[in-house]
Amino acid sequence: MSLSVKLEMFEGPLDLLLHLIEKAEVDIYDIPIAEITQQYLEYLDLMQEMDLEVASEFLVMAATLVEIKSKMLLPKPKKEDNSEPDIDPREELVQKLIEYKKYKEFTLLLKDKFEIYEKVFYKNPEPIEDYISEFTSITGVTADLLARTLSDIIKNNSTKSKRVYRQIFRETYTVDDKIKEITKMLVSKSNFYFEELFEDTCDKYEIIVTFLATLEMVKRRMIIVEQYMNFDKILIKRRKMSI
Amino acid sequence: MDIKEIKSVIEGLLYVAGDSVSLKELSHVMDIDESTIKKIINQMIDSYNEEKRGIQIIEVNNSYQFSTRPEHYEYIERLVKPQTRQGLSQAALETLSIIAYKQPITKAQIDSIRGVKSESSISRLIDKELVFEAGRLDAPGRPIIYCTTDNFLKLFGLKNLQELPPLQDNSDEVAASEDVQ
Amino acid sequence: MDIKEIKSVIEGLLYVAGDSVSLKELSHVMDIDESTIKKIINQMIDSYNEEKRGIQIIEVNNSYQFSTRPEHYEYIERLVKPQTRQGLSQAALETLSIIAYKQPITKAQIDSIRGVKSESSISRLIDKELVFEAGRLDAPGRPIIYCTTDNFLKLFGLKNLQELPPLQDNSDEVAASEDVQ
Repeated sequence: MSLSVKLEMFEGPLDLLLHLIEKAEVDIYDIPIAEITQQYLEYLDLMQEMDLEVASEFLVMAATLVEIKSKMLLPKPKKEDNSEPDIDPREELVQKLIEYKKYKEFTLLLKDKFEIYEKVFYKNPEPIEDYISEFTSITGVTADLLARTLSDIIKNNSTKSKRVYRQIFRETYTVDDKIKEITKMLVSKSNFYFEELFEDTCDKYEIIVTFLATLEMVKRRMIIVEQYMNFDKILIKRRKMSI
Repeated sequence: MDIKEIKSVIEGLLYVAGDSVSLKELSHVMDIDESTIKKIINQMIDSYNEEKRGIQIIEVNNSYQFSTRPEHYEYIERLVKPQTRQGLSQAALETLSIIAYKQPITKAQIDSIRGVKSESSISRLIDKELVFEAGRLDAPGRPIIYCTTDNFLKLFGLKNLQELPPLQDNSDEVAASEDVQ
Repeated sequence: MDIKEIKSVIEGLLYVAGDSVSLKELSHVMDIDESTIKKIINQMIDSYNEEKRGIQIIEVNNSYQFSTRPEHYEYIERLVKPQTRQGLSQAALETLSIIAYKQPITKAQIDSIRGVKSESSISRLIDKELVFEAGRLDAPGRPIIYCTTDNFLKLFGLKNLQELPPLQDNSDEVAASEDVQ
């Protein structure tokens, strides 16, 4: 039997099978499996003759075809009840072929569209160094946005801490109490860091009251407070000792 | 602003941008609601086409961009350096069409539909910015999933993914069309 | 080509070029003599003006170029300084806003304000030359302190840090202004 297939490259075993089925003009749902398998194997032989590398997928498909062919040769077991229809050994392959065919057809359509739209040109964006420096990646972020972002963060934090306030009796900490506490601490130490006034479990409200107490004591010239830079630790010193 | 003025401003904006400009940006810049702008741009698209203007407006995912007309290709190419447009291989196109319809999709799923390995096709498509890695599937092995880009839509003249022509999913229809052929 | 077609091709050519295109080039690309093209372009210039199109053709030394109209300046400016296209992630934006207002500041302080780790945001900002390591704090652990760069000021159009817009510290006001937007 002469091979009617031209030697051409196929994208894969499904591509080759579809080609053979179309060539043979047979129904995809009723593939003459013996005939198609024969042609498929002949094609693989031809590929090898031409020293083309036969990808493993093609070989796997060959094995599948042979398997289907042998299954179809086996006599079907006669069943008394017709409830379960026989499963066609070709069924799975047919589904795969149909699925693949769908996309293959669409590929042609894509190709047409691509050929049109690759003939379209776009202008480059206007050079706008005057407006934006080379760091275009921050476009859209303005100083106002920065301000809004930080305000939002602060707002979110303050709403969180408001809830905390409600759970605590407001009278728990008073400035006077805290002044007493600081004074007491200064009896044993000549100086200490502001942080040392708190347990790990203290809340913001307590920190604020203590801070107010500290300010009050500075005002009353009871202590000296030192801080080297923003956010640095605050050192509280006994006033007499500072001389 | 009257409609004529709005059209004029949009024309200027699209020209300067070069790139695509989203409906949102246009709306923001001109302080006009998006639906009004969309309506006006659609009018512009029509009139550019009717008047056979040298530029056309293309729409991709609610963004708009000027482009030249494909039929002027030969003149344009003579002016600008011919672009190295090596087309897409059959394998790449097949892979692309599967990703287009099935996205998000993993490499294994693509391989199984095509019946061959698609690895090199996928990386070619990624290089050409037609496809991108959209994350990982929450499944064993956490495979990468692929989706098409806006650039894909642009290059294939599609406004959005909904514009993809319907696939013949019904196998009866396939059978019917088989018979016709 | 009829005159309409020639005009269309010229429009496409000028659009793609962005830059100026000489009469000579146009003549060469379209294979039409210069005087004919000049006549046609002059017609185009007039009709662009009459129709108040968003782009106009300007002539300089026998070269032609598209430009936007001066009266659309404010819209164009708003587009090229877009508000909506945001080049920083939310995390980076938050971190930057904290550093801008609270500098000099340590990582721990930023973390505590944001309530999440800011390490990767900070290094992103350093990469973008928006923020730099300004030294170390004289405190336990000698933590690095961060400040914004001159480039930050330049990019945000600020002369100095005092020009940062005032913070709305009152949370009620913030909430109110949020609602308006």
